[in-house]
Amino acid sequence: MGYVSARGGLDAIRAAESLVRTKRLVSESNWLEEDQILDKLRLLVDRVMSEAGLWDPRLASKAIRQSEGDATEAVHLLRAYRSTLPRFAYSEAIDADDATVMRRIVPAFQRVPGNQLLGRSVDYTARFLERTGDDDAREEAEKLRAAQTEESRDIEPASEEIAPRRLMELLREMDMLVDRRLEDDPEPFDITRTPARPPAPRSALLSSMARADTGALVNQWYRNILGPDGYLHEVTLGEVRHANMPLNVRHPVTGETVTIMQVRVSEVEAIEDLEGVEEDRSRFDVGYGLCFGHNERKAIAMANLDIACHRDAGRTQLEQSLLLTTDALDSAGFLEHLKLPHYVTFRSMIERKIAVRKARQRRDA
Amino acid sequence: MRRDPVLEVRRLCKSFVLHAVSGRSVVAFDDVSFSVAAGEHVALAGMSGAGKSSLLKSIYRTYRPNSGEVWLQIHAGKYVDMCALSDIEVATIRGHEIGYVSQFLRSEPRRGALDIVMKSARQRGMNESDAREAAADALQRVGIEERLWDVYASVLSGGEKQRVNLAAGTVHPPRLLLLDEPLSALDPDNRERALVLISALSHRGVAVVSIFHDLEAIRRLATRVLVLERGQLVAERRPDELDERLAAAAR
Amino acid sequence: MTLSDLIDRHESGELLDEFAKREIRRATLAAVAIPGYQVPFGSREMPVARGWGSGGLQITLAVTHDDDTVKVIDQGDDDGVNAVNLRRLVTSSTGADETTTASEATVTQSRHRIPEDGLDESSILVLQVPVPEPLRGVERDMRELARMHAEADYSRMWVSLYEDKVRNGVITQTTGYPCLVNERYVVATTPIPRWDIPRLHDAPFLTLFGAGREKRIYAIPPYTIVEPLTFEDVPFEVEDSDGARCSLCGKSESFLVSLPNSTTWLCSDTDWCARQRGSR
Amino acid sequence: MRLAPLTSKDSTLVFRALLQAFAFPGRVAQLPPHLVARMPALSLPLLALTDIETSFCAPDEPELEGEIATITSARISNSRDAQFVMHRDVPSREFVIGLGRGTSFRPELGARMVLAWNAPFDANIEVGLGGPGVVPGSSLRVGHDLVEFLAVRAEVNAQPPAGIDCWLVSTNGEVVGLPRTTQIQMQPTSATAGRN
Amino acid sequence: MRSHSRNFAFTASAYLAGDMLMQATAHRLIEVGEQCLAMPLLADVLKIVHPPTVGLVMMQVREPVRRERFYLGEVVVTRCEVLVGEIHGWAMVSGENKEAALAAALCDAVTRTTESEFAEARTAVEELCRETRERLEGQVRREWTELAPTRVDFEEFE
Amino acid sequence: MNDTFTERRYDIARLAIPEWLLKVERLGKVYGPYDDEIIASTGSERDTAKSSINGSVVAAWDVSFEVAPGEALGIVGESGSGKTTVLRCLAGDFTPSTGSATIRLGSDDVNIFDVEPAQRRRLRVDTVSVVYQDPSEGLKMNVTAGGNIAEPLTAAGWRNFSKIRARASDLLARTEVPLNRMDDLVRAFSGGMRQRVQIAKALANSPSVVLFDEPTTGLDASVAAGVLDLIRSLLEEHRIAAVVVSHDFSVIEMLTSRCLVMHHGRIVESALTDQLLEDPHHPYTQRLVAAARA
Repeated sequence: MGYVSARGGLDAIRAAESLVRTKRLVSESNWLEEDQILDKLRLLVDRVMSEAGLWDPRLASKAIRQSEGDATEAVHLLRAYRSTLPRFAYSEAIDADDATVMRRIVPAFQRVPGNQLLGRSVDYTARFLERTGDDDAREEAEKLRAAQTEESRDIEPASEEIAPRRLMELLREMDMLVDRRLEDDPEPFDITRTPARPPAPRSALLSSMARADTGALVNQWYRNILGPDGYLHEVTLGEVRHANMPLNVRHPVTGETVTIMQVRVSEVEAIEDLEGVEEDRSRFDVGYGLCFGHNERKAIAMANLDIACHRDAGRTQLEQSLLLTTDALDSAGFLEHLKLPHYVTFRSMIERKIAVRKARQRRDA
Repeated sequence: MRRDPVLEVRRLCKSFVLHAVSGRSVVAFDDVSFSVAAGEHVALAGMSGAGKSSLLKSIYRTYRPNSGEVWLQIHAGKYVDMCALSDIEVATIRGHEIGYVSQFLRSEPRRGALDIVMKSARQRGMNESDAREAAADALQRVGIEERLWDVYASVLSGGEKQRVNLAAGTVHPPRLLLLDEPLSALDPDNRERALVLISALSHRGVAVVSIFHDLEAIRRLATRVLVLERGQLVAERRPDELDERLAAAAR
Repeated sequence: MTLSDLIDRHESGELLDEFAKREIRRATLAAVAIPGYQVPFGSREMPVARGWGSGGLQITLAVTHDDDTVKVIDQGDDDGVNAVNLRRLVTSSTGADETTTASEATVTQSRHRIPEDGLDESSILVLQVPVPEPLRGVERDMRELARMHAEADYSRMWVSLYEDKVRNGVITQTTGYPCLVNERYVVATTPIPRWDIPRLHDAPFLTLFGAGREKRIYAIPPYTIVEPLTFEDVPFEVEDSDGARCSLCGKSESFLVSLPNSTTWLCSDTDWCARQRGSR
Repeated sequence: MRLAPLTSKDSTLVFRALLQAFAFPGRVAQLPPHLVARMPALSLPLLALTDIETSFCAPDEPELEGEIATITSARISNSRDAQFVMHRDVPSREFVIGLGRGTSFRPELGARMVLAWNAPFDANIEVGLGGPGVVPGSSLRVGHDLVEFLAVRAEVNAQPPAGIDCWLVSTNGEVVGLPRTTQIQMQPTSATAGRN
Repeated sequence: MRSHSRNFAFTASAYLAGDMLMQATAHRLIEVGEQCLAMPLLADVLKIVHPPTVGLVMMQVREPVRRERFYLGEVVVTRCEVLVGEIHGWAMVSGENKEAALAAALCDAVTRTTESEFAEARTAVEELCRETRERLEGQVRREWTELAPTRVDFEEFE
Repeated sequence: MNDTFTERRYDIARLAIPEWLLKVERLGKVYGPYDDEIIASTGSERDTAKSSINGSVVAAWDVSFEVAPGEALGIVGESGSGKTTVLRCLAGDFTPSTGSATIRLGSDDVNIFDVEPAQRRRLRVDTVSVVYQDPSEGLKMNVTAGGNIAEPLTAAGWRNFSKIRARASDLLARTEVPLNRMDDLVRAFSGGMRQRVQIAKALANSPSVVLFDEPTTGLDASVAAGVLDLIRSLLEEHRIAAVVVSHDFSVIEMLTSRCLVMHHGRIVESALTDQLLEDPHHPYTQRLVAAARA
């Protein structure tokens, strides 16, 4: 009999686990320090935090190390950990204007109040692969460090430079904007407590996109430009920012607002040239993107999709796509579950195929 | 002693406002009154354009008269004024009480002769099987062969169509029959059959108002002749009093 | 005394915080009160991937305590790799005992099967659900799907069954056969074979369905009418094994799976099979 | 304080009793005796199920209401918006009519009600039960005080799937579930018993 | 020349709310916390109400287009609540750090004590806050020193 | 002659007029804000449906009529006259701004504008059917002809496969769709055949009201004639109260006995169909008829 019992499942699982762990911990290279990941893989850490919807750079670094650099796996580790934690509070409603910029680009105008601030960016650098050897790199690093310490005194920033007025406000003053400011102040939708399904409020959409998979969001944007269901067109960016945003909570004893920490965010305003039949052709509208960490790609896609979804107004299923198909873990997990045993279902499928054949024979007879 | 009329037309007027021609008003007929009793056959005579057809259409209410009344007996001693009825009431009365046979059969495509005649009989209150029998009988009377009964009326000849039309107008005879040149396309044999049929209806008490273009039909069928001239009712004649001039003009 | 002395470093080992459990419990109670209705809940991420039983696991963790005895199976097999993994998670975080015998279990979590026997009024069956929406095949727009459930408007589902029967001569739905629960809601029975469907009708046990990825919980209470959607004159058919027998226990009255390109058949419920062999 | 926070295990045990009660409507389930000995049984369901994300009210037990809010952080709300409603005395018709029932799109938003049950003292009326979870022929004995409530319950549950779900909780911790799908047949009274 | 009309202290206050205690570095918090704990009396009247616990704060943001609030995501924090005599102390610090949270809660309570016995502790905590503010301001300045050259400079025009 | 008549009074007969089954009262549909003044700034006399005051479009206003069982009422007008708006409101596809539409169901009167969306959809299953100009609006193209008919049947509770098939084949036979096409996808059908399937589907649950929206527009003339003939005979057979919307007088003439003429959202004339054709009163109607006769 050809059948070999698949017993000992537990042993096999343990052996596989141990293999992964050993290979990760025991190898020729040095132990990878958390600080190194935080420092040298800063953008990966940021991306993992934003897709996990969880800010904690140290935990994210641990997750990246444990996942051996698999960003989606790292997101999974963070999210599963998050499930074990209680939620203490909601922060104060933090005004996006309270952030201080580290980078700020305004493509819509040549010069703007507060200036264009390139910051830490490779956008304007030729993408040459540096093939420097480890020793040379270390040497260069030492030189740079020495040069840094020679710097004399620090410069004080002006407030309009680290907290510049946003272009949106300037357009508003020019009466160039459709005014969509709310009169009431609805409670935000909490996608971690109630699954968001269409029709959902905009706050649900913004939250979903803020923690969406970067690739999924970029793809969603691009497929709407070039794909079969083009809902949107290119926008002009009003603001692209990388900034520090305070996390403020209310002190339960004193009732005062207390800053706990600064969270880095990417923020984008997408200016839409309205041209729909029922839209105000004489004005612009704006889409908004904001996510944890430095991830301009994601914030730009988010801002563009925010205004696209507003303009779509439920005509297509864009909202459903954004709410339900952009989460890194939903899609990846479901895809990976195909690896699980499916022999019961497969057996049932084979049985129906035979039944269809029999039915055909009966009919043809 | 006068019998109660089946139809009494009182002071009926009809003119058309032509909006396309700067609202010009054209009078069809004016202040026409007459009555028709059961079994009476009133023929309208007059030159072309005198208003004969307009009068007939106004009685049937295909035209909407400007003023006047058209009283029609519905049950013994009970009447309605066709001019005062709503559209839906007119539609109901037409189906039940009035047969209208025009020169042309406006046939619906893909509808058999028997079906057309049956529909009239059904509208006049017959049940399905009686209507079928009555329709067959009516078609036989106007000389439509059985093989043509299921043929779509639209493909019949002009004469055949006219006979189907006549059968539909006379089946399960209505109280009032309006005839507008119903014999114009008939060959002599069929014409004779039709004349016999119409005459028989009068004998059965149907009130008839007709327009014929030939004197012979009028003489054979009519009990009275009303003469119209430029929309006015100018004279009433016995059929044998009709002069050739009038008859010729009508032709 | 230092700060360190004042700090409790004990880690609970819980996979879900207490608030998450409460939320899952509230959704579960609503699901039992409205049989077949898919109750939305704020599904948390688990240490297993979406699609690997994260929904079933959340329910199991929310209902189980250390006096319980749990059984976990995948494809009917207590030793399937996924079953083993989930069982360790459940027992280590809840302190519950484990068993492979359905009649001993107070909570049974399963993927793709209902145990052949042993479930009774004291059992809770938790089924892992990959796709909870039974109407997904006939409608893609979720707004419309919500409306169809709200109005019990299932005519398009019936049309698809009609079309299936017309085109193929039989209804070709394989597993997860759609059922009408309590004469009100059509549910996806998760990919259990049709073989298991009759056991949901008027069952003595409570069945809870957890869809983690789609964030839905639904339930079939005990003693509830569960009708597989089929026409009055088209009998519902379970999988036909054409008289095949299990190569291990020799029985033909359980759900059998075969090896590829072979006439060898085996019980999918391994524990049932073992008991048959034991009693022989 | 008469109430205290439930441990993780105790919350689970209370929940299991409530789940059992909903799964088998009309059948008596038992709340954990060690908890019933320490605090009012009526308050256990709320202590076990509510938290910062839920709203509740207990209008005729203001003291317990306050304690529950403090312990679980649940919001005290008006009865229309309350997800959980605790009531010691049989509530008035107006009160029950005014509870949230959810909608056909969101039936789960209907209120869950915890009502004191005086079964042991005045339970001489037998009502027949039907619906999911009920073995055919099952019945429940209730007191006169509940008869009118059951009629109002039928009224607010007349447009399924919207409706309200109840637990009847006795002082010694017995709990009977009456989810909205449970049909209650008033047994013929003696005056009409002779017919048919 | 660019005019620096507003000084940094003003701008810093716009986004640094509260007394800086929660933003002190973990090791300094612990240092000061231990210092306080070592003081006579304080350890005796310290009572832990809620032991330091790791949990989440949902970050709520008001976006500028519609002035609408939404949830950006959660932040890992450690929270603690203590009593120093009758004085409540509360803390929430970033990340997982139970000692720092406990120390911060202790320091928080200390700032509201009035007893002369705790004067020394109060001074230590106030010093910690001052130092933290300086550190944060210095950090912004240092960052800006690096960033300022990346401004795109245009020719001035009047 | 005239004076020979004695003026006499007749006893007025009471007519057995069929009672209405569908009654529409003061139906209005306005896109944009409106008040009396804005409404008054539109209509046939103003020669526009769009208000010069605020740009609101008064697609239909003050539309009232009744239809009896077995009766077909026509609504004729050019495109943009509001006739389709009226029909879509009755079908539940559009929400009217004002007015009522009452259907007599047994002894109950139901205002279809007033009922819950769920009940309105249920009415669409077995009481009010619609035949759209474009069959793809009323049919599922990737479903067989039989399956399309099975949809309203199963919605009405039919659960017997053979009976559903039998009913579907009856209806298809009645609408002259060859039975050997019953199990073909509607997508594979010609326009005329699709329209026949749509009609068969509309009749599946023997509705008391059927709304036809340009049922033959877009079909070849010969195909259109066949479809018209089919509709006519079905209307006669089933005692349906029908509303037929068309810009085509030949359709209206063939199917209806009474007719409304709409222009810029208003009813400008209502009459028996033969009256409208032979003796139109309103300038707009005269123009329409003249154009149709040309």
